[in-house]
Amino acid sequence: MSDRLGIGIFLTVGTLVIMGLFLGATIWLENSFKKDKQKK
Amino acid sequence: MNPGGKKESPQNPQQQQADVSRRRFFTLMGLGIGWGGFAAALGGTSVGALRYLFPNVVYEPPTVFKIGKPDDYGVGVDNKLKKERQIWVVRNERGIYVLVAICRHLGCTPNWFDDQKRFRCPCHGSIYDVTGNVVGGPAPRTLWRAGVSIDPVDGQIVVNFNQRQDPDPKGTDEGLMVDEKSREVPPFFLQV
Amino acid sequence: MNKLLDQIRENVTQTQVWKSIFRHGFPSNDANRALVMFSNVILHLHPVRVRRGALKIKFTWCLGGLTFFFFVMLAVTGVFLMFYYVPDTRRAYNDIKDLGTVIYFGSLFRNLHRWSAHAMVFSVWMHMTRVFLTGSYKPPREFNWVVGVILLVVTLVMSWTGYLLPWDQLALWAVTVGSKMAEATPLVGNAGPFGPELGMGVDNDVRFVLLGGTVVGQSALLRFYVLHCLGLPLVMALFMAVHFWRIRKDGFSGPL
Amino acid sequence: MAEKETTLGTLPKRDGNSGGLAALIKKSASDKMGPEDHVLVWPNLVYIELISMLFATALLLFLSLISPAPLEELASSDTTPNPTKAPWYFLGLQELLVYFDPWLAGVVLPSLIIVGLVLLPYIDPNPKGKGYYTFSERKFAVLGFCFGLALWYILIVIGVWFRGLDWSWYWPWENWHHHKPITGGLVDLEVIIGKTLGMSDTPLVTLGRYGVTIANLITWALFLGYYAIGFSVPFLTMRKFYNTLGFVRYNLMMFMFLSMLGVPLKIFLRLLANVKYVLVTPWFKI
Repeated sequence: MSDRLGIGIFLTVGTLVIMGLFLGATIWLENSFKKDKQKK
Repeated sequence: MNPGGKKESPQNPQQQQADVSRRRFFTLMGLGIGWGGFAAALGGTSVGALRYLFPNVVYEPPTVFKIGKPDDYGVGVDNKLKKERQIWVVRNERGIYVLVAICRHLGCTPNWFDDQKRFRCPCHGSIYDVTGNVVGGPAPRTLWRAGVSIDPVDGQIVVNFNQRQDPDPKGTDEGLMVDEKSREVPPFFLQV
Repeated sequence: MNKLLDQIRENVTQTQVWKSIFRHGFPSNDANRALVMFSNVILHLHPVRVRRGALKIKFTWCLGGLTFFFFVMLAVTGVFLMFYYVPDTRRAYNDIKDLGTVIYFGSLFRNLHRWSAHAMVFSVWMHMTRVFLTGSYKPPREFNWVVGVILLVVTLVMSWTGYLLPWDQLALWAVTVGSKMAEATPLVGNAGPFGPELGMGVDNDVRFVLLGGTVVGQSALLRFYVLHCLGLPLVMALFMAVHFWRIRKDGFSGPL
Repeated sequence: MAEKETTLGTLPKRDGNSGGLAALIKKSASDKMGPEDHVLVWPNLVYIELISMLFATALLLFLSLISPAPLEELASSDTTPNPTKAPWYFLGLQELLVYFDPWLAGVVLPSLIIVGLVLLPYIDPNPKGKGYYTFSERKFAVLGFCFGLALWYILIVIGVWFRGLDWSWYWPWENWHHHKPITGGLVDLEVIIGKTLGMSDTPLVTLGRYGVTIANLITWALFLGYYAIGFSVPFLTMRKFYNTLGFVRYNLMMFMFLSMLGVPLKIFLRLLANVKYVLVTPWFKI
């Protein structure tokens, strides 16, 4: 049973981490372009 | 606009309506024939091309072969022919049957683990027992049994690799099971 | 010394031959810089001018361009490999082994080919992700996104067919598993739902035409070789042309 | 357009009419923009591309040096290497094969992904967010896409680094050379339901090979119920969301979205409840 649980946890955490990476990049880029617009 | 140079006679609306619909009809007919012909030609050639890709003659190893005499095989699973013929020859108390060494999940070649009395597939972990029933992993059906018969002339076992027994398994707690009695019928079983 | 160099440059660039090739002077002024683009078939893939905002690396990360660069790298190294590789099950493996050992720069070309293949697949995904995140697929550019998806699929099939060619254990079994998936296609696959009901057997279903037989053998290797070296690259080139043309016509969706 | 005329004017007079063509054709996109915030592609964009190409070549050479292309032993059709792994970009699919039948994991799900991607621009009505990075204005779209992408990448990560002999799960610190013990057999959902509710498994009606039992009907209800609820809940509660999409777009999008969520749902059903098939018919199993 331990393997099954381990896979479940790994899957959930892994998906959230990768989603976080992509969302973080998008938000960071969104703000950095907003800053560029204000600066110009 | 009027190629004949003839002055356009003032026609009543119905007449004009008829002209327009007649012209429209012929245009559609023309388009239909034109594009219909093109589609037929295109369709014909692509069907031909597809048929071209189906070879009529295939140079592959023979599917009907002899594997020696019944008494060459002792009780249990014989791995001898797995490398050359991709089959296992299994003898139990009642006789001999031949399992095809192709996993029903995705076609890898499983391995026999004598200590665990199980066939285990290296591709996705499907597990079969000695009769071919699925006791673990994603395999959707039980192992195939190849057609077997005795050659009356020299008494050898003749295996027909492409003649396969594939009963509908029942989902149970232990896995996908087929009762052994229903499987041990000729031409897939030899009472020897 | 300076006069001498000018003299040489004069003698070279004013000749009829030079002028017939290069329709522009040295791109030191804007007119010539525009002309360089106008008069070059490859460079004119780009417009002559582009918005300053479009140049920001952190917008496109150059991913589309990189994907195309990997494709060109693959095409070049692929041709080099074709000089030594013969798609025959009896010698394919040795040809690859030769490439890796006895042929000068052979392993370089094979490695470059393999790594640019992996890089191309990865950069195609990243490019798709970037295009999605910047919403660059929104009207009027939907069709270009669809062409992009087709290119993604063809890239994956290209990589998959190329994977079989070395004919080692990894290749054979990866393709066996893959072709078994083809056999499991609904309706037209022998093992797929409603396949047998439609008369799909081992010798007339979609796997049979994919492999040219019931087993992954010589005909499968040849079919994959033809698809990998000729069929699919042509399809890709065609769709890339459409893709680049649409970008050229719809303009850059970059930050305004 | 006048400004463009002058630069064209300075070109050496060419006899071919291609020079004039640019003036005649409808303004192509790049001409529409005002001249002021423009830069010439040569040298600016072209230099950037050159540098990125050089960098990419360097990267490829570096990768080739540190890990040259492997060449295993000659292919032999009777011994299957253990484990057999597809190239890394297909390992997401191969990992799915553990949980789904080949027709689903190998054909239907990839086709749904491709069709979903193709439909994306046509089912995304949101005009905002065109041409710039934004999350705030496109929350649902970005979240949905990133979830699908994360699912794809995590399955690849598992397939590459966590799957060992017999495709069983191996933590990195475990001994990868010893076969894992046989885990318990998987059980179909209808068998679980049948056992827990103590129903007889004599089929109510048999259509050819298909003996329909009560438990089987319950699994059908659950499966179709999942989609029914998925379609109706957002329709009833978020009517504005539905109205912006319209009937066709809404249903297409919801079907894709629910199927995408169905994948992890079945995976967790398998991991936590040992379910082999959610729905069983003699022709196909999900």
